[in-house]
Amino acid sequence: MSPAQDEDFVQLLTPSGARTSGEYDRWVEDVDDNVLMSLYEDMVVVRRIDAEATALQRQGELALWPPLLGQEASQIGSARALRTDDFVFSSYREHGVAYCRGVDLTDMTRVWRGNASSGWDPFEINMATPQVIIGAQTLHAVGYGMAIINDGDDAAAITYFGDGATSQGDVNEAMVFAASYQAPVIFFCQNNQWAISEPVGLQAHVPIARRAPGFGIPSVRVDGNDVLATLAVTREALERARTGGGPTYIEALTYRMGPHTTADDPTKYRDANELEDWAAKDPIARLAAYLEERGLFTEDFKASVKAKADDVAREMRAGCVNMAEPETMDVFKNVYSSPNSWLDRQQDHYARYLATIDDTAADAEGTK
Amino acid sequence: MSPAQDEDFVQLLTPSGARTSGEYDRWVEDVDDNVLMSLYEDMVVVRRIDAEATALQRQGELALWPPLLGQEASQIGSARALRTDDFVFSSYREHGVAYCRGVDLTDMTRVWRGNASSGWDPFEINMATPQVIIGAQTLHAVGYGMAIINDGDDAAAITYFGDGATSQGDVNEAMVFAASYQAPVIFFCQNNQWAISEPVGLQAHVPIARRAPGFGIPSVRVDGNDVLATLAVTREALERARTGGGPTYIEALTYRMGPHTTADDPTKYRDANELEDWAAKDPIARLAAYLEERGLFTEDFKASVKAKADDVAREMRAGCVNMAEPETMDVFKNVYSSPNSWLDRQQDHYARYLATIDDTAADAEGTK
Amino acid sequence: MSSMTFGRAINAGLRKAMENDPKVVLMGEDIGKLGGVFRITDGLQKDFGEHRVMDSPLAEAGIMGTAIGMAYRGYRPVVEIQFDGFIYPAFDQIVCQVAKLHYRTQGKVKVPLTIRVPFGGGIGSPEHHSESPEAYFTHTSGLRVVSVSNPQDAYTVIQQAIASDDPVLYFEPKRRYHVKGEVNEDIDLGAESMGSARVVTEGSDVTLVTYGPLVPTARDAAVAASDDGVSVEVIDLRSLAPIDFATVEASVRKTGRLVITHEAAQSGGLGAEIAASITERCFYYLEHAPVRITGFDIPYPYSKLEFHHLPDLDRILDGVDRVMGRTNSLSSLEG
Amino acid sequence: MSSMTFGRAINAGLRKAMENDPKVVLMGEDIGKLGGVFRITDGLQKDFGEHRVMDSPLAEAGIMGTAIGMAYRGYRPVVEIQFDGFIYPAFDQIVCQVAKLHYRTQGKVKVPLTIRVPFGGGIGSPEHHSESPEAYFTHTSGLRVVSVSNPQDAYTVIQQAIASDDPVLYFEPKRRYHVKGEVNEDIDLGAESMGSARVVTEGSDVTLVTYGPLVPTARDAAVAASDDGVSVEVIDLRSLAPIDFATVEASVRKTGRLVITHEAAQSGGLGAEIAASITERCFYYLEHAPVRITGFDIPYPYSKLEFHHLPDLDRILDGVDRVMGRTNSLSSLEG
Ligand SMILES: Cc1ncc(C[n+]2csc(CCOP(=O)(O)OP(=O)(O)O)c2C)c(N)n1
Ligand SMILES: Cc1ncc(C[n+]2csc(CCOP(=O)(O)OP(=O)(O)O)c2C)c(N)n1
Ligand SMILES: [Mg+2]
Ligand SMILES: [Mg+2]
Repeated sequence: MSPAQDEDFVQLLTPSGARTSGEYDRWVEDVDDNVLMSLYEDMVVVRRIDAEATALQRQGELALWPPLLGQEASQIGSARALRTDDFVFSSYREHGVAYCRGVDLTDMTRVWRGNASSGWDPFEINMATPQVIIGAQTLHAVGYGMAIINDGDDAAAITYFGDGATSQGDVNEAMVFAASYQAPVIFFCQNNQWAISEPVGLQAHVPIARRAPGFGIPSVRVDGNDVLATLAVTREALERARTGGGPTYIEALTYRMGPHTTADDPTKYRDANELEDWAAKDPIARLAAYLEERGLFTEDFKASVKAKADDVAREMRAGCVNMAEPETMDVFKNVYSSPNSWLDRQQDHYARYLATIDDTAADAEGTK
Repeated sequence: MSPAQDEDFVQLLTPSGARTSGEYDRWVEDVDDNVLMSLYEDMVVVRRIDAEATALQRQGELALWPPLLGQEASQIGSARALRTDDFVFSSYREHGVAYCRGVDLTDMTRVWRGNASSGWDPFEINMATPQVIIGAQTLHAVGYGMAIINDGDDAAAITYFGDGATSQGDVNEAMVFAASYQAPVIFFCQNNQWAISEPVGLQAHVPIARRAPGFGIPSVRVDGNDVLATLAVTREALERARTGGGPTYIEALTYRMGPHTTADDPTKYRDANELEDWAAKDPIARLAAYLEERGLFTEDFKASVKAKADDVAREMRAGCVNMAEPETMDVFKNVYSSPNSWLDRQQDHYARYLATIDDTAADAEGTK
Repeated sequence: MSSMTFGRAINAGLRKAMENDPKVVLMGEDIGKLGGVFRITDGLQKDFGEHRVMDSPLAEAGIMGTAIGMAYRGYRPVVEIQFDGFIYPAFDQIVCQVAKLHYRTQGKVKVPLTIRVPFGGGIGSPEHHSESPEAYFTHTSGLRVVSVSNPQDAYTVIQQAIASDDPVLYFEPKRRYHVKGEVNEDIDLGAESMGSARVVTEGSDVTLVTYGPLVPTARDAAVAASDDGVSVEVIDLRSLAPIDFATVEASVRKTGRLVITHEAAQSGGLGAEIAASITERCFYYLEHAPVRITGFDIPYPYSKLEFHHLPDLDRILDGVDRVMGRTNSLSSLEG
Repeated sequence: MSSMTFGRAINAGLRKAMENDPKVVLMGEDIGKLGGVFRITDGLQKDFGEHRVMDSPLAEAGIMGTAIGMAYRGYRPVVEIQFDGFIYPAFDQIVCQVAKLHYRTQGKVKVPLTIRVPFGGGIGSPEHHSESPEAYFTHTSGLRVVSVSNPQDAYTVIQQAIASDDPVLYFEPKRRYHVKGEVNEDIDLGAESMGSARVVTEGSDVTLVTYGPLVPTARDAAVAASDDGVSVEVIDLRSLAPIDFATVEASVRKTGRLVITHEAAQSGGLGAEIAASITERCFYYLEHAPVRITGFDIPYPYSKLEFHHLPDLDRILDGVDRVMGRTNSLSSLEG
C-alpha cells in the first residue's frame, strides 16, 4: 500500500549538499549568498524555536506542542516565496511558516499554553491562526482566492496540510472549487509520511501529487528537505496564480522526525531505522554542506546564526512564561460581536456567582 | 470550464449503429443475437416505464419522478453485467438498474407516490433503495466491498452516481477508502452532463474519468449511449474486482434528455440545440439500427418488444394506482427495532388523540 | 407598500442588500441561471453578474468553507442550502468554523455569513426535503438563528441578517413561499432588532409560541379557540437563538399558560428550551406545565403520512385544552 | 470481580464482544498498532487481526459511510471517533443514513453500529478536544445515545450497545479514563437494559440528574450538601436517548426539586429536555422550577479558563441552594 517514494521529484540540493541543475534553476537565479545564508538561518532558528517549545512543554509551561522537526525546509522554502499580501491558511504544525510571516514569538506559544484559542491577529501577518480540524482550512484558502479574483487583485492564497489530510472530503472539495473557479491558490501538502500512527500508504495508494491533475490542477512533487527546491516550486506556483493560471498543488516529501505532538510516543508504531534514513537527508545539514562548499559556512556565520537562534529562543521563552493570565470574564467575550441576551444573562449570573463565592471565601477568611 | 468531450472513449456501436471493433470486443464475445435483442428489449421497456411514470406524475398519481430518458444504455449495459450476488448502491434515477435487478414494478413507484420512503427490500434484489443525499451511497458500496473481502467472497459492489456527485467529499473519500483497502467496488458515474441546472464543467475542470487514477483507481471512459460498450467495460471492472484487483471507475458519457425531475423546467437553463445533438446519439435508436443491419429488427420482434413494454407499463400503472394507502400508525414504525420509551409514549398519545378526534367527529355526526 | 409573495420578498431583500453593499455575494447550487429551485434568487445573476451570484459545485461543505474564505477577505456571503436536509455535509464547517472563528480569534475574524435554509414540511416531497433542523443550530454557540413567517419580516430580516457581523442561519418556511402580503420596502432596518419576538394576536388565557411555518396555523388556532371562549396570545419568535424570552415571559406572566408548537421532533427540540426557560422565569405564574405540540421523534415521514407528523390546528387546540384543564386527548390519564 | 480503569473496562468489553461475535469489527483512526490515542483498543489488532481492527484513512464521513456498508452485509462495526470535536464531518452520514436507514427501509436494513466518542473537557486540551455534542444526537430520531460514568457500566454498556440492533452513540467521559473501579466481567448483559437510569445516591430533598463525567462531581456534591443538611438524590442517566424518565419522575415526586448538570452549553442542551419533560410529568409535585447547571453558551474555551465553563461542586451546590430556597448567587434577584 506504500506509494512509491523513489519517483522523480524536484531537487536542487542533494542530501549531501551538492547543487544539481535543471529546469527549476530559473526560479532561484536571484538566490545569492546572502539569501542562502538567510535561508539557513531561518531553518536553524525555527528548529531552535521547536526545540525550545518542546522543552517548555516538558517543563510544564506549555500544555502541548506539535513539533516541526525535520520539516524546516518545506516550511521556510515555501513561506519565503510569499509576498506580504499573500494569505496563508495553515494547519497546526506550521511554526516555520508563522515565523517567516513575522509572527510575534509570544503569540506563537499562546495557544499551546492554553491562554487563548489562537495566537495572533490574522490580518497583521496575513496568516490565519492554526486550524485543528484536519483539512478545513483548505476550503478557506480557496474562498479567499475566489475573493481575490472578485477584487481583481494579484495576490495568492496558500494552504498547508498534511498527508493524512488528503483523505478528508474537504480537501478534495477544495480542489473541485479551486479548479472550477481557477482560484489563485497553492495547495501545499507536507507529506511527512505519517498521520499520527498511520503511514501515508493508508491514505494514498499512489503518490499524493498524482491526485491533483485528476481535478484539473497541475501538481509537482518536490524534495521537501531541500529548501531551494521548495522555494523554486512555490515561486513557480505563485507566478501561475498571479497571472491567472489558477491553482497549483505541491507535494513536499519530508519527514516528521519527532512525535506527532508532545503527547505522542512514536516508538509504539514506527521503526527506528526509518528515522535514521531520514536523518541522512536532514534539510539543515545539507544546506550547511552546500554553504561549506561555497566557503560561506564560516565560524563567524555559525556564531551569528547561533546567537540569533539563542536570542529568539530566549525571547520566546520569556514571552511564554511571563504571559499574562487570561481574565476570567474573557471566557464570555467575542462569542458574538453584539449583545446576545442568552449569553449576557449567563455572564451576568456567573459574575454574581463569583461574587457570592468571593463573599463566602471572605466570610470564611473572616471567621478563621 | 467545459471538460473536453471529444476525447477517446470506449465505443462498440457508433451513433448510426455500426459495430466497431477493438480491445473491448473480448468482453462481449458471448453476446449473441438473443442477448442483443434482450438488451434492446430492456432499454425499450425501461424507457416505457419512464414515460409511464412521467405520465402518472402528470396525472397526479405520483408526487414526483426523476426521468432516466436518454440513460437507458448506461443503466442496462452496466446492470446486465452484474451477478445476482453483487450488490448495487444507486442514486434516485436508476430505474433501469432496478428493473434489471428484478424489482417488483409496484415497488418502483412506491417512494414517488409518497407511500413509503423506499420501495423494496434491498436484500431481495441485492440493491439498496434510492439514495437522495448526493454521493452518500458511494461510501456504503465501499464498506460493502470491504465486508466482501472480510468474507473471502468474490462478489462485487457497484455504486451509481452522477456528474454532480463527483464534487461531494463523500465520493472522493469513497475513492480513498476503496483504493486503500483495494475493495471490490465499481464506481459507475453516469455523466449526463447536468446536475439540475449546472453543467458538468462547473463540477469538473477536466474529464471526470481522469479523477480516479489520482487515487490509484484505474478508470475508463465509455460511450454511455452504447449498451454494448457499457456492458463490456462493466464486465472488465467486475472481473478485476472478483480477482483481487480492487476498484474501477467508469465514466459513462450520456445525456439527461428530460428534466431533472418532473418538477424541473430545463428550458430555463439549457439550449434546445444540445438536446438535438444528443438525440442523434440515442441509445435505443443505435441498437435498433444495428439489429436492423443484422436482420433482427423484424416486425415480429418489434411487436413483441412493444407488447412487453405495454404489459410492463400496464402492470406498473395498476400497481401504482391501486397501491394500498399506508396505515396512520405506520408513521411510528421501524424508527427503532425495539421499544423506545420516548417514541412509544408519543405513539400512545397520538392514538388517544386520534380516538378523541374520532369521538368528536362521531359526536358531531350524532348531533347533526 | 406593495403586495408580494413571501418568496418574492426574500428576493427583494437580497436585491436591496446587494445594491447597498458590493461585498454581498450569493453562493449556492443552481442559484444562477435557474434562480434556485424555489426561484428565490431569480434574476439576480442576470443583474449582478456571475461574480456576485455564483453557482457552486455540488458540495455543501465546499460552499460553506469557501464562503468563510471570502469572509476573511471582507465579503458578506449569503449561502443558499437547497433544502434543509442537505445542510448536514456542511455541518462541520458551520459548527467548527462559522460558529467559532470569531471566538477563536478574539474577535479579529468576523464571519458575517447568512445561511439561507428553506425548511419544514407540508409540500409532499420525498425524504430529506422537509426537515426542521433548527435545534442543531440553536444549540451551537456562536450562531444566530432566525425564522420568518410573513413577507414583511422575510424582507426585513434577510437584510438585517446580512448586515449582522455574526453568522446567521435564516430559516425560510418553504410551504409559505407563495403566501402574499404587504411589504413596506422603505422600512427602517435599524428600528427593530432581528432578535425580537412579535405578538401576532393578543390574548389573556394562553400564550401560544411558534415560529416560521406554523405561525399562520397558530393564528388560525387562536381564532378557533376564541370561538370556543379561550383567548390565545400568539407569539412569533422570529429569533430562535437567542430567543426574546422577555416578550414570552411578559405574556406568560399574564396568561399563566404556555403552549409551544413546532414541526421539529419533540425530544431536544426548541420547545424544550422554551418550556425550561419559561418555567425558570415564570414558575410561580404558571397554572399548568408548558405543553409542546410538535413533530414526533421520527425521521420525517413519507408524504402520505406527513400531515399526521406535522402539528395542525386540531392538535394545537388539544394542547390549548390541556393547559386550560379542559377535556383533551390526555384527560383520561390526567384524571 | 477485578479492579480496572475505566479505559481498560471498555477495552475488556470490546474484547468480549469481539470474542462472542465474529461480525464485530472495529474501525477508526490510529486504533490499530497504536491502540487509539487513548489506548482504548490496545492490543486488539494484535489479537484479532487487521480485518477485525481496521486503521481507517483520516476521514470521518468515510469511516461512518463504510461502516454502514459493512452493516449492510451483516457486520456490527464499532467506530471510534478520535475526539468529540471530530464527529462533525460524519454528521451527515450519521443523521441521514445511520439514523434513518431502518425507517427508510421499513426495518429491512439494520444498522447495528456503535459509535464510540471520547467526550467532555477538563483535560487541558486545545480547541475541538473537549466538546459535549450529545444534544445533537439525542435530538436525532433513530439513534440511541448512552453515556457511562464508571468502569462497570463502561464494560456492560459497550457490550449492550454492540448487541443492540439500533445504532448507538456511546459517549465516554475521557477525563475519567483513569478512574479505577471493580468490574464484574461475568455480568448478565440482559439483566438490566442499557436504557435504564441508576440512582447513585438516595436522598429526599433534591434530585440531581447528570451523566458521564459529572457523575463523580454530583456524588461529591451530594456528600457536601448532606454535611449542610440537604439530602440529595443523585441519578446517573446512562441512557440519554431515550431518557428513563420514569426513574427521574419517581425521584422528583419524592423530592419536589430538580437540579440538572452537564458540561454542554445550556441553551438547547439535554438539560432543557429533562427540565421540560419532568415539569410536564411532575408539575404539581415541584416546589421550585428545575435548575440547570451547565456549560455556558460559548465555544469550548481555552484550557486556562475551562474550569470556569465546566460545572463544579460549588456551582452544583449553588443550584441545590436555589431549588432549596436557600441563599444563593441569584438570591438578590429572586428576592
Ligand atoms: C477532523 C479531524 N479528525 C481527526 C483529527 C485528529 N488528528 C489530529 S492530527 C491528525 C493526523 C494528521 O496527519 P497529517 O494530515 O499527515 O498532518 P501531520 O500531523 O503529519 O502534520 C489527526 C488524525 C483532527 N484534528 N481533525
Ligand atoms: C447533499 C445534497 N445536496 C443537494 C441535493 C439536491 N440535488 C438533488 S439532485 C441534484 C443534482 C445531482 O446531479 P448529478 O449528480 O449529476 O445526478 P443527476 O441528477 O444528473 O442524475 C441536486 C443538487 C441533494 N439531493 N443532496
Ligand atoms: Mg503527516
Ligand atoms: Mg448529472
